Amino acid sequence: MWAYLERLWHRLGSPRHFYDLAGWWLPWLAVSSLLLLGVGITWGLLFAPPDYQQGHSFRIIYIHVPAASLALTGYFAMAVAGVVVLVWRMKMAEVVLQSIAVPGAVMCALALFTGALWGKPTWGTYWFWDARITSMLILLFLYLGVMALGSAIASPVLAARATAVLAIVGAVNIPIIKYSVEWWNTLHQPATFKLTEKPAMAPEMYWPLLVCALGFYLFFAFVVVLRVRNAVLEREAGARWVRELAGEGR
Amino acid sequence: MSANDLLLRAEGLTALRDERVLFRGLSVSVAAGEVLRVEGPNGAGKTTLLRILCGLDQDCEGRIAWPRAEAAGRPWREELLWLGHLPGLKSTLTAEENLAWLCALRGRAPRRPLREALAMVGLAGFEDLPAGALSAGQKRRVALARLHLEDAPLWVLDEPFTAIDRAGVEALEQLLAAHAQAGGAVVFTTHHAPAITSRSLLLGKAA
Amino acid sequence: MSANDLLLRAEGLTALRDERVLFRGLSVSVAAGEVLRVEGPNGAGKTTLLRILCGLDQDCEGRIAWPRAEAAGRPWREELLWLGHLPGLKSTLTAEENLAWLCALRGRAPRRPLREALAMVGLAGFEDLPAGALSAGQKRRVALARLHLEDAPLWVLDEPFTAIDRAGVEALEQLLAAHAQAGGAVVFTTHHAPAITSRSLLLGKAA
Amino acid sequence: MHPVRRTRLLLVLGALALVGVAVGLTTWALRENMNAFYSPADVVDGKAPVDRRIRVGGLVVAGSVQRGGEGLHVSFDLTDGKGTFTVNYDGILPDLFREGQGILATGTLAADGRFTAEEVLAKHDENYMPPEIKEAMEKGGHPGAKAGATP
Amino acid sequence: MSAFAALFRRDLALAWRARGDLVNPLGFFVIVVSLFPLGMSPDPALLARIGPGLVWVAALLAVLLSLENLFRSDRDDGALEQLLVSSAPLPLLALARVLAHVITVGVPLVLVSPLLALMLNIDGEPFGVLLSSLALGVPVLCMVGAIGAALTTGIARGGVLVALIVLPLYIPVLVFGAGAAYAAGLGLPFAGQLAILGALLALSVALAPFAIAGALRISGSQ
Amino acid sequence: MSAFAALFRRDLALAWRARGDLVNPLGFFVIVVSLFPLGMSPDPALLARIGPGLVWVAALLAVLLSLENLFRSDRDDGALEQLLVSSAPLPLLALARVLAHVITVGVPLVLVSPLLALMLNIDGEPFGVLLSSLALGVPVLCMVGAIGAALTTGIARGGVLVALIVLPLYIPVLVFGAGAAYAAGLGLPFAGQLAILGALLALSVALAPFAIAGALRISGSQ
Ligand code: HEM
Ligand SMILES: Nc1ncnc2c1ncn2[C@@H]1O[C@H](COP(=O)(O)OP(=O)(O)OP(=O)(O)O)[C@@H](O)[C@H]1O
Ligand SMILES: Nc1ncnc2c1ncn2[C@@H]1O[C@H](COP(=O)(O)OP(=O)(O)OP(=O)(O)O)[C@@H](O)[C@H]1O
Ligand SMILES: [Mg+2]
Ligand SMILES: [Mg+2]
Repeated sequence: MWAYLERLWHRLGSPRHFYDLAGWWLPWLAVSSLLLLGVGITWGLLFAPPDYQQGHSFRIIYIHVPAASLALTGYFAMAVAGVVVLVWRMKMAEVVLQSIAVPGAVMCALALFTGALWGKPTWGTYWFWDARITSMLILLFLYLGVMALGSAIASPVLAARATAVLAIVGAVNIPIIKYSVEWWNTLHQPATFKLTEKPAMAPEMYWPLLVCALGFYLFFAFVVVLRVRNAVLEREAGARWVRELAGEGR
Repeated sequence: MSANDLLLRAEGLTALRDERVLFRGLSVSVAAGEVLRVEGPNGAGKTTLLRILCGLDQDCEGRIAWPRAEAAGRPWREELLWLGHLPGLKSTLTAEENLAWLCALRGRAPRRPLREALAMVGLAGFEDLPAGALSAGQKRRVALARLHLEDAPLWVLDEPFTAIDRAGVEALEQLLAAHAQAGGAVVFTTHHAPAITSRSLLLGKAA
Repeated sequence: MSANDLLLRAEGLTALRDERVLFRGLSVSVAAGEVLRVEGPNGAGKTTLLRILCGLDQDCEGRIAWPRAEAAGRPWREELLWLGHLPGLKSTLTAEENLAWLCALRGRAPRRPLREALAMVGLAGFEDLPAGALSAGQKRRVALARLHLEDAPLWVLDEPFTAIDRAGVEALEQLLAAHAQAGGAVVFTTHHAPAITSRSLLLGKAA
Repeated sequence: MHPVRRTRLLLVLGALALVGVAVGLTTWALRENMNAFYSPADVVDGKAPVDRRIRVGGLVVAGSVQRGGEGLHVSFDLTDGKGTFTVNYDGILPDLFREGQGILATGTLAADGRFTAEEVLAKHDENYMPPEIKEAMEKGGHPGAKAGATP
Repeated sequence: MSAFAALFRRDLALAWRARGDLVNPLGFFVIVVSLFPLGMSPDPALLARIGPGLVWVAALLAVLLSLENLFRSDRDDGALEQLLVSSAPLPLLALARVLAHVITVGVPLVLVSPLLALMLNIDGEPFGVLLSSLALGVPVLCMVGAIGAALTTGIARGGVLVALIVLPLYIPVLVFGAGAAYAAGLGLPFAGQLAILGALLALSVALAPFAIAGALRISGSQ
Repeated sequence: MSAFAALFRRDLALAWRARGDLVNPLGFFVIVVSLFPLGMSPDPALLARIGPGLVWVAALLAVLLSLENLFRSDRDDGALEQLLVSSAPLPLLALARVLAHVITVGVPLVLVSPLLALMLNIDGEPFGVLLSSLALGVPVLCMVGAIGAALTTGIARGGVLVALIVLPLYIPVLVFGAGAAYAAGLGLPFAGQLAILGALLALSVALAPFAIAGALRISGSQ
């Protein structure tokens, strides 16, 4: 088991093997994510019951929560990849780090947008400077900073290392976003889903949410893997296996 | 050559720039007493190689070891003195002040008074002029004065003769030779043809 | 030598820097067909003199006249091509794009296609690389390609051989000689000892 | 130890000590009131400052909402179980504003104890359920089920 | 330790040699604060209310502008290379560099802010709180900003990129700094905000040197 | 004319080559505007009132930051020397340089400002007036700022000095620009302010190139 994991790790670490492996995953990711998204969203939007307080407007949850969660997870993953880049100098981590930035920023923007949209009917305002919302806006800016820095440096190796530093420094923001609703008296609601307790939500409402969230995660993984594969091809353009691949294509 | 004499050993160095291979799987080692000249036409990768050896360019593959420093439990950077294209002088500080902070980075007292070193490179009388007011050659001479002050065994010099006049070139050649004789080592590049080289490393034919 | 052959005549040039006199009452004239080498040790004032002749340094006394340009009613800057220590290339533009804008400053079409000039200075294949990615010598070569492109009669070159490899130095020497032969003139400095000088101007003994 | 190694060690130890200081200060600060937020009990006990823009939060007391006078004027009582006071507001209330619901109001407390809100936001909680279940819960009073709004 | 002292002394000497430049961030600070009344309505009540926020934003921008040259001049003249090949621990050298910057840029900003506060009619307790929040916060701005400056020194036109990278990290400092003064102005408790600023200061002094050192090694390779 | 076109084309190409950098002043602009609600009280009514002033000050600072590199990079790589020895009239070359800057930095700023105005709840007539005042004023800021940038290129640490030289010249532009939008917000006449901005634009395009050329010759001697 351990030996298998170690072998997998090494194969993932090599661009060429990653390319092949990821090529295998892609169709599975695409099909399963689209399936789950389709089921989850129709279930959530059409069949889940309305909320006793918010009525139908609560259905934004099926986009808002997965997007917000992915924005946080994406940045966290970027910071982890950053540590791997700086400590172990792993090539694949460099590519992964930079491939997450754009989809992560999109998710962050989506969470902000749906949150603002949702805020009007529930709170009575689109925007409010509370700790959760402000720190989420900062997260978007951090994503933009990572993207700008990465594109300003020509050498891919150095670009990855520089963005790794920024991603790690910015990661202090993640626990702040996550726990702001507990530490401060925010307008944003506290967590509905906790690890230790039953969710404060009726099952017929949270099952579609779980399906949606899983669909979002898989779709995100799909996009990231696709971007990683493209970036690998671009970076290894000089390598023999890529040239052979290109020859095959012709 | 005993292992203890090996200052620097680099193996499997590969540098790609813009998809062009400057060198692949290059191995270099420098032992005490050697003067190694890195040769090659413009764009061959001489500067790149020197910067990689000094740990200044991380955009490469390969292993670099400093056997003697490792054996002695010293940080390898203590063994190294690097002079690149840019002399590293702050233009508003005087020549003497510049030498003071540059030498202090090594954390050990300089081998002789700073003014003496300045005089040795022909800058007596220019000690208190801001470095920005010096001519191109004078600036390089200030940087070269560090060779008289610091006690690193390995000197890595990128085109040290640039902008130096004929008398200065001669003096510098003698200095390099003397340093090697005294158990140090020099790695350098130049497009002149000095007589002091003990070994040459020829890089590709780029430009 | 007819008055028409006199490209540049400077009289009574005096430059003081930090209360030191670099030169006082210096007169220089450059006629068509001449290769004038400004000589002197580091810090003698060679760069200063060249910049003064080109109107780049306004901190001096004296008169500078351009007899031929004046006679022809042309702006004197049309007669001049200046290459200083810095090659004047934008690092994000390619070699070819850099030549394009530099040559266009003269307002006349270049003498030959830009790529041809780049090939002549040994940069075939490097036309589309951003200038920032070139080596020190390659950058200078791009700047020197202008000598093949522009048609100014007077070239003023400050240490043009710096960072150029041996083959490059030879080619450049021939180019300067040919330019003088064809009725142009060159004023330059160098610490090498080229065989092409027709006249020397020795500046003081500073450093 | 080689002097450079020693310096490096001291550097890391110093950094760790400072991180400790940071953690201590943060935990202390989190116990402080940092966003000018006061509960109805604070208001009643006179802990909330007068004539300042402050934020108050609590539950709207059932049956206390009075619309009237001219225009959009509305007043209602706000409670947290330990104290109750009246909020006055001119403006459109959010859709989710209901009796028994948690709200967050920004406004000023006058010296006579009258609170005038500039903004009333519905602070809704983390519980989601279909209306039928809510009704059933209220009728049956399930002992295990979580009660409605507790801000 | 002697490399630390040498670099620190060098930077103080550089600042002293160009002491005219020391006035620059200060001048900027003062001018920006006086710009706002011009750009907005010059209504004293309004100004007094937004005063602390104004001073804080202006201080932040002044620090931001001063960052541009923090490592770039060292890179342009080759001094950065010499720092990178030094055997002294690089985080220590980074700390010396930033400490000198705090002393030559940050401290004067804090010292001149009472004047601006008086200009904007801030006095009493809010005055004291504004000053203490700046005293704690401006060094944080310098430390954090130095990370951004170090990351962008290798890039040709880094000027505005620093701002883009550093501003998100500045927002918490601004929120707590200006928040403390604002709360004091309303007679509300402010100790929590100041404590958080103190925590940010400790954290940034502890960790920023390592981040700066890492960033410099990367920028040096470019 | 061909030297003018060549330099203009060169600068557009430079901007395009580093087109990521084009976003920087924009990002700065957007971030600064969103900083203020954080630093001050996030009170919508207050924000709407000071909105036009905010947008104007932020635009001014964005232009200011972008000036740093206007001629400095040309000086650092020797391109400035080549401009100075060119036989084309230097004011013409200066005009080309600044025009390219207006197009690559100024125009995007003006184009993105509607978004910020909406963020700050500015609409109706003040919205239109704010945009026209920016469209007239930002080019003035670029032209005038270029004079300061040219004067300080010869100086090592010019960064904040530019700001110091240029800000006083910016004040009239700011007063009339923000004033127009503010007046429109109060339903007062604003055509006079816009006309003055137009006059400033004409004046700066007419005279700035000569001032810049003179300043560059001086900076080049240093
Ligand atoms: C612009 C405004 C908003 C922003 C930036 C925002 C941001 C976030 C973030 C960052 C999370 C955390 C996701 C995670 O922990 O994985 C979250 C969760 C959530 N948000 Fe929002 N939100 C906004 C508005 C709203 C509104 C108006 C509502 C509805 C009243 C809402 C309801 C929720 C819910 C139900 C969750 C899931 C809580 C849980 O993790 O248990 N949000 N939001
Ligand atoms: N800006 C300045 N301020 C003060 N002194 C200066 C300035 N520029 C040059 N000098 C002084 O003028 C002298 C001549 O400098 P210049 O650069 O002309 O010498 P050079 O002959 O070109 O020397 P090199 O062979 O080293 O290039 C130097 O000694 C220098 O100290
Ligand atoms: N940052 C970079 N990005 C891309 N390519 C680069 C970079 N730096 C150097 N190169 C390329 O690497 C090659 C070698 O450059 P290097 O400076 O090492 O040459 P060199 O041998 O020192 O030449 P010279 O004799 O001209 O100094 C050059 O052809 C250049 O195009
Ligand atoms: Mg080289
Ligand atoms: Mg010279």
